[in-house]
Amino acid sequence: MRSETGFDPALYDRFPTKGRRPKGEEDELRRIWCKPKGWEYLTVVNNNYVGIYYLGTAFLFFLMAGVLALLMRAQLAAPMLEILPQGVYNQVFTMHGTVMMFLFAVPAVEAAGVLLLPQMLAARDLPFPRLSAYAFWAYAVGGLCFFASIFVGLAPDGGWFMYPPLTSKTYSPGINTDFWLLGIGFIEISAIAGAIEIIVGVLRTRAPGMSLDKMPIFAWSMLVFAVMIVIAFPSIILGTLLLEIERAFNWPFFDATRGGDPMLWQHLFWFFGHPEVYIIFLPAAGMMSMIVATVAKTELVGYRLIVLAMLATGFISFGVWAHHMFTTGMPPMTTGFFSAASMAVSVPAGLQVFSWIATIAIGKRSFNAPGLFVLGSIVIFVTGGLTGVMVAMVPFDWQAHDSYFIVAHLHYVLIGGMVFPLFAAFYYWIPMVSRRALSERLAKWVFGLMFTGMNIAFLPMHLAGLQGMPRRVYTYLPGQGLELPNLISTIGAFMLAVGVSLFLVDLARNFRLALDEGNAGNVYDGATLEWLPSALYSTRSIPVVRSPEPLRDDPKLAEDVEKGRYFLPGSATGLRETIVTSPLLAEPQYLQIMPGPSAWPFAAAIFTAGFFLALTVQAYSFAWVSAVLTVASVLRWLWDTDRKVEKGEVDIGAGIMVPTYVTGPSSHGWWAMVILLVVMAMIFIMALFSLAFLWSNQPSFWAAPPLGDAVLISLLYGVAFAAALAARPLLRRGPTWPVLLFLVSTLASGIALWLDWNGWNATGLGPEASGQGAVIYALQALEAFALAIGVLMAAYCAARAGRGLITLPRSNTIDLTMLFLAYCAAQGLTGALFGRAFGMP
Amino acid sequence: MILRPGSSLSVTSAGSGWPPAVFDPAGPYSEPVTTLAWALLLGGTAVFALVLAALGVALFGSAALKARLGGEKAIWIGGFAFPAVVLTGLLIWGLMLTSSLSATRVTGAEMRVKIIGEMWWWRVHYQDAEGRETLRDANELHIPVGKPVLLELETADVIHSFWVPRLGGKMDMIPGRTNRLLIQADKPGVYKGQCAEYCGGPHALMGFIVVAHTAEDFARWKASRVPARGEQGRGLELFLSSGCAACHTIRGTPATGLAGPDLTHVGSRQTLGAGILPNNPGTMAGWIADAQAIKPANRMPAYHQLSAEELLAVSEYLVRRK
Amino acid sequence: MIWKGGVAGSMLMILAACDPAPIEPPLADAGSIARGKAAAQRLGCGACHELPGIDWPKGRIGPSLAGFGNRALIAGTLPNDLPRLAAFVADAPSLVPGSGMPAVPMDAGEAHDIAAWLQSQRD
Amino acid sequence: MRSWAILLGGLLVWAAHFFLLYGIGEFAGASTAARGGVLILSMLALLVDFWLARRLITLRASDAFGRWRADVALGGLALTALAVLWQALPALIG
Repeated sequence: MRSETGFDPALYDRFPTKGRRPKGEEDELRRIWCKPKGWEYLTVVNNNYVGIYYLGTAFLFFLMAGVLALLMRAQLAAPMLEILPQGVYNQVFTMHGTVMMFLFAVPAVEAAGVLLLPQMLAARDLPFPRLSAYAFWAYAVGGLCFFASIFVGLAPDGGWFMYPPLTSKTYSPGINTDFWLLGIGFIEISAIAGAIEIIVGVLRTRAPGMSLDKMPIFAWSMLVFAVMIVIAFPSIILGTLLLEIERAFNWPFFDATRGGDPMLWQHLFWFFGHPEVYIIFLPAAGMMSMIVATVAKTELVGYRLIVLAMLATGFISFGVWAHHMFTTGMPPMTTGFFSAASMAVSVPAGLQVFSWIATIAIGKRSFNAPGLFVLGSIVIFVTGGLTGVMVAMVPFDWQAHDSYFIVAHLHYVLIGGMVFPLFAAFYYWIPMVSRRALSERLAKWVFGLMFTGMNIAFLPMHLAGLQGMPRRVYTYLPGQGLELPNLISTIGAFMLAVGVSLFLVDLARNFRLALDEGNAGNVYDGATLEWLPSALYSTRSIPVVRSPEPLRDDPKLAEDVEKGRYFLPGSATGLRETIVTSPLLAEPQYLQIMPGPSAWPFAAAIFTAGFFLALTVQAYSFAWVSAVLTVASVLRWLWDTDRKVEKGEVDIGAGIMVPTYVTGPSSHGWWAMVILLVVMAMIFIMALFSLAFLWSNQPSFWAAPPLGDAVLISLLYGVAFAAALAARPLLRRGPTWPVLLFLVSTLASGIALWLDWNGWNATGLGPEASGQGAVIYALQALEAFALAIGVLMAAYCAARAGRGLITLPRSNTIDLTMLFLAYCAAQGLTGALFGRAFGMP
Repeated sequence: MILRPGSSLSVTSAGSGWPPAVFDPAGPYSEPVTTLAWALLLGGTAVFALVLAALGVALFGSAALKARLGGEKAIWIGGFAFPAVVLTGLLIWGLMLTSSLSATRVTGAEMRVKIIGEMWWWRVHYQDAEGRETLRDANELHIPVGKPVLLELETADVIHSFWVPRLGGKMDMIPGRTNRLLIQADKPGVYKGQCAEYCGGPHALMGFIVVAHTAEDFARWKASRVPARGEQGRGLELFLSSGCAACHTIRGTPATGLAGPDLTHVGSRQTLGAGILPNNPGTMAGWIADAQAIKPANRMPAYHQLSAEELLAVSEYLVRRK
Repeated sequence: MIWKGGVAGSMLMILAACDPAPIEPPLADAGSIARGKAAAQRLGCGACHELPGIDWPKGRIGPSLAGFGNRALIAGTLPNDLPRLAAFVADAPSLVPGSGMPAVPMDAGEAHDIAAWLQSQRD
Repeated sequence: MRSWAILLGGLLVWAAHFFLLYGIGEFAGASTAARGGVLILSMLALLVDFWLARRLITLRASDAFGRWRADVALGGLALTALAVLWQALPALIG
């Protein structure tokens, strides 16, 4: 048996422990992880609560966007109706797509992760509970404000894909578009916060022994999901940022008459937009894999193939973005690359479908509620997948693109690939959080109506598209044979809606929240850890995992866990805590002390939402006040963290001792910071791509870059980089040293940035002059923003040093600031050199 | 030749939606795609049936069949080997077709037309072999049958997409770019098209027609494209004095506005409002008086200030612009 | 199909002309009414009028024609009978000088069908 | 890191290959030289895939996790070799 960290796996044999546990242990756990009361429901950070809030809010958005869909279907029931006037329809279809994608689909699966992952991994909570709370509140408040724009006629109307120049100031002068750009940009930040949480959670807080090959498939899918968010979302964040800057300050990123290019937006949008589909699909597929095995009362066939499929999807889905652009006049060879990748990405989907079929084949046939939705999902998703292969064929796509054929295709993929699995998941996991399970009898009706309604609604759309009906039309002319397919679609849509309404009735009748104890429990006989008896502190003790389906393989496990015969049967420090394990083999490394409930994440979220909302409605003074309050709230929330506890080493069970404070690359904070830096780097890389893209597509607008200052700028950034890195070892000599070095680093970076700016300024190229100018100054603005945060972090370190709150000889606060400032210097240097490299004589 | 409603080349003959346009190709740039579409549709249905059959076996099959399906070998065959073979073939077919249908291969013998998308109509500039403009029109493209037509697609404002499904695939019109598309009709007839890229407002009502003539008819049509000379009369006077000329051109008259469609031959067009209304004195009057009621948010204002007599005079004048 | 409609309409007119004492039925035959509706749609009468049973266009420049069969007068001046309505539909200015409704090219059969359809519109 | 490199080997090769190809298409066009570049890159990618596969098979891991990792990696290599092959086709046709 190998070891990853030096931990001796033989120590696992000490569990389950013998003998009785001391009496007060369980009561202490219950006291530490107590239930919120009254106002505390707003400040709660426990994943059970945040997960339920999150999922509930996402489902609310599903219902609201569904109502929008019904309005559209009513309008299209017959030609030239006026149920929704043109302007309103354009807002409604934009909101339907936007809300379904950004406010329902991604948050729903992220919410499922927050709710389920700690239970599945037998962690007490996710590693950054306050971050989860922040991400949720920012999303909920921001999302609801965004949605409300439709009630006052200010909703965006440029389509969920927001192509400029239609969305430029010239053609969309109102603030509708700003609602989209700022609202969605903001919600993406929340999604990224959640993704960081999930990556660190899955890789570092698994139960001991749960090596990657024993991890529940859902955790695998959430890992790939979160990594994909980290890679894909920066692209749209940059896109929305650039478009908003173009609208507000007239920097011509996407204006072809001034050396910008509207195609740049399409690349930025779809580099996010297509992986987005898989981002939504993978977690749902993960749920399917879990459910299908339980329902069939067997093990999952092809576990490793499914893991492979998920990893492959995660990669290849980044090579298909331009298949949304086959009709933009790209040369045949380039479309060929994307066509090939689009075919390749269907292979792993096929592997998963056949794994599910194989699992059903070796298992017992069962048509209970989750089982029905699983089967329905397979049928619908396969249909969508096959039409997906059709549109991956470039010549066919020339016909199908932007027609109702695509509307049909994408709804088959998303409803089959995400909505049906989610409903299966509702039926499957609700007993975990509700006193009663949902009704099996009603479920048959819900499923029947949803499945038939879905097919009646979307099957005819294939035909309508092939008849020549384009997408995003508020109406159509009579006499083109479109009346019948559209009428049928409308009838189907309402059937689907009746099915969903019936589900709501079921929820109202049977769903009774029971997060702590007294839930309906393991009604479907699931074999993964979330079905261990649990309370708000998760499981009583944290089991050693010896197989992918521990509950099936060790029938005594539940009892042993409940009796406290495994890791951490009580609280070792009297605080909220969980075991941090190694990423591959999940060997215990240290005990993480977790923060408890706090009002500050909530406050920070409210102020962040206020900031973005105020920017949208152009209430600038209010916006700046909100920004300052946001920063203050975040700093206040951090102030309590990163403290050493009294006991340096504690017994986490059976005499196994681990430290309570760890710094450096194995600490969870370090991991989170590195992921954050990857996000920032991706934003920056997409900006660099923008420059290269404009250089290649708009050469006639190119100006010669300044060159003389490159050496000095490089030198200064080098100094900044080195100074930041030196801070960590020099902390040994006292906290003044790193603070001083941080000052040097920020100063050097600041001067370098100023020189960079000055150099470009001296060439006479302004940000409004051309696409080149706009991107050059945008690169500098990104660097300035990063540096401003760096300065804030350095000041925070100084403040903590002043209060004697820097732990010695190593401190996470210092480590993380070091990483950030070193990154700032590297980013600044890259930007300065890259900008100068294009258009050199 | 005069196109009257009811004649075989009228817009009403442009299809009732059945057979679906994509399955009713009318030229060499759509025909192979239809073949591909049939293959994909039938092949896709067959694969769907196979998967359903596998699912059926998994649920209800005999123990022996189930066992064969329930292992990693079956997953590899169904999920990897089978798609690898089928998709390789498809990919090669698709790539060959892409290359042969793309406007990257141009012989120089094509008829050339520049079409510029506008919110929410189309400029049509006919060109000679050297690319010089020979004639301006709007919302209607006349072509001879049997001859490939090279379209140069541009936009004046936002992104539009040109799509006449029976003649070829679609191609976007993107600011700062000129995209090229080949179409061809092999039978005389009227082929409907529509903007396929969402362009705001009444995107749904941005239609277009292609009229394909026999060679002789096309020559006759071309010869009839002569601007009026020395026109006078109340209709023209009103056209000029009511402000129409600020946006519209009628060649041979002082009306030289550029914002809206060229109206030199508006009377000969089959449709009004970009492919959405039949063209006759009644619809012409209705369009002039209140285009907003017909195509909301389009750029043509309602002319409520015209008296009944004035309205008739202007619309009659325009209807006569054959 | 369009021609057929026209021919059938013309036949009807001829038949009516041959009969010295035509008994005007309260409603024309259903075929004529249906053809009339189709013709009105094809000719785009909706560009100016709201037409019963036709969704689009709904022009506002002319009066709504819903319930036209109940009206006593055409354009407030002529008695609303079938021949006169047919003549008005095809060539309004010659019957009611000063009308803003232009003469619309159509054959006699179409005019008759449209008139028949309009007269069948009763509330 | 080593574990991840093994697990994701084929996929990383695919990613490098794909983005280089896209770069060629976007910035160098479809000239004969560009097509040649695509083919050479594809050969290289396949060679690397092959080399990785051989290493995995010869250095058969001893423990359960190592075997699992090698199995997933081999699957990834098979999948991405196919994808790389497909990716090379547009340089030959089209």
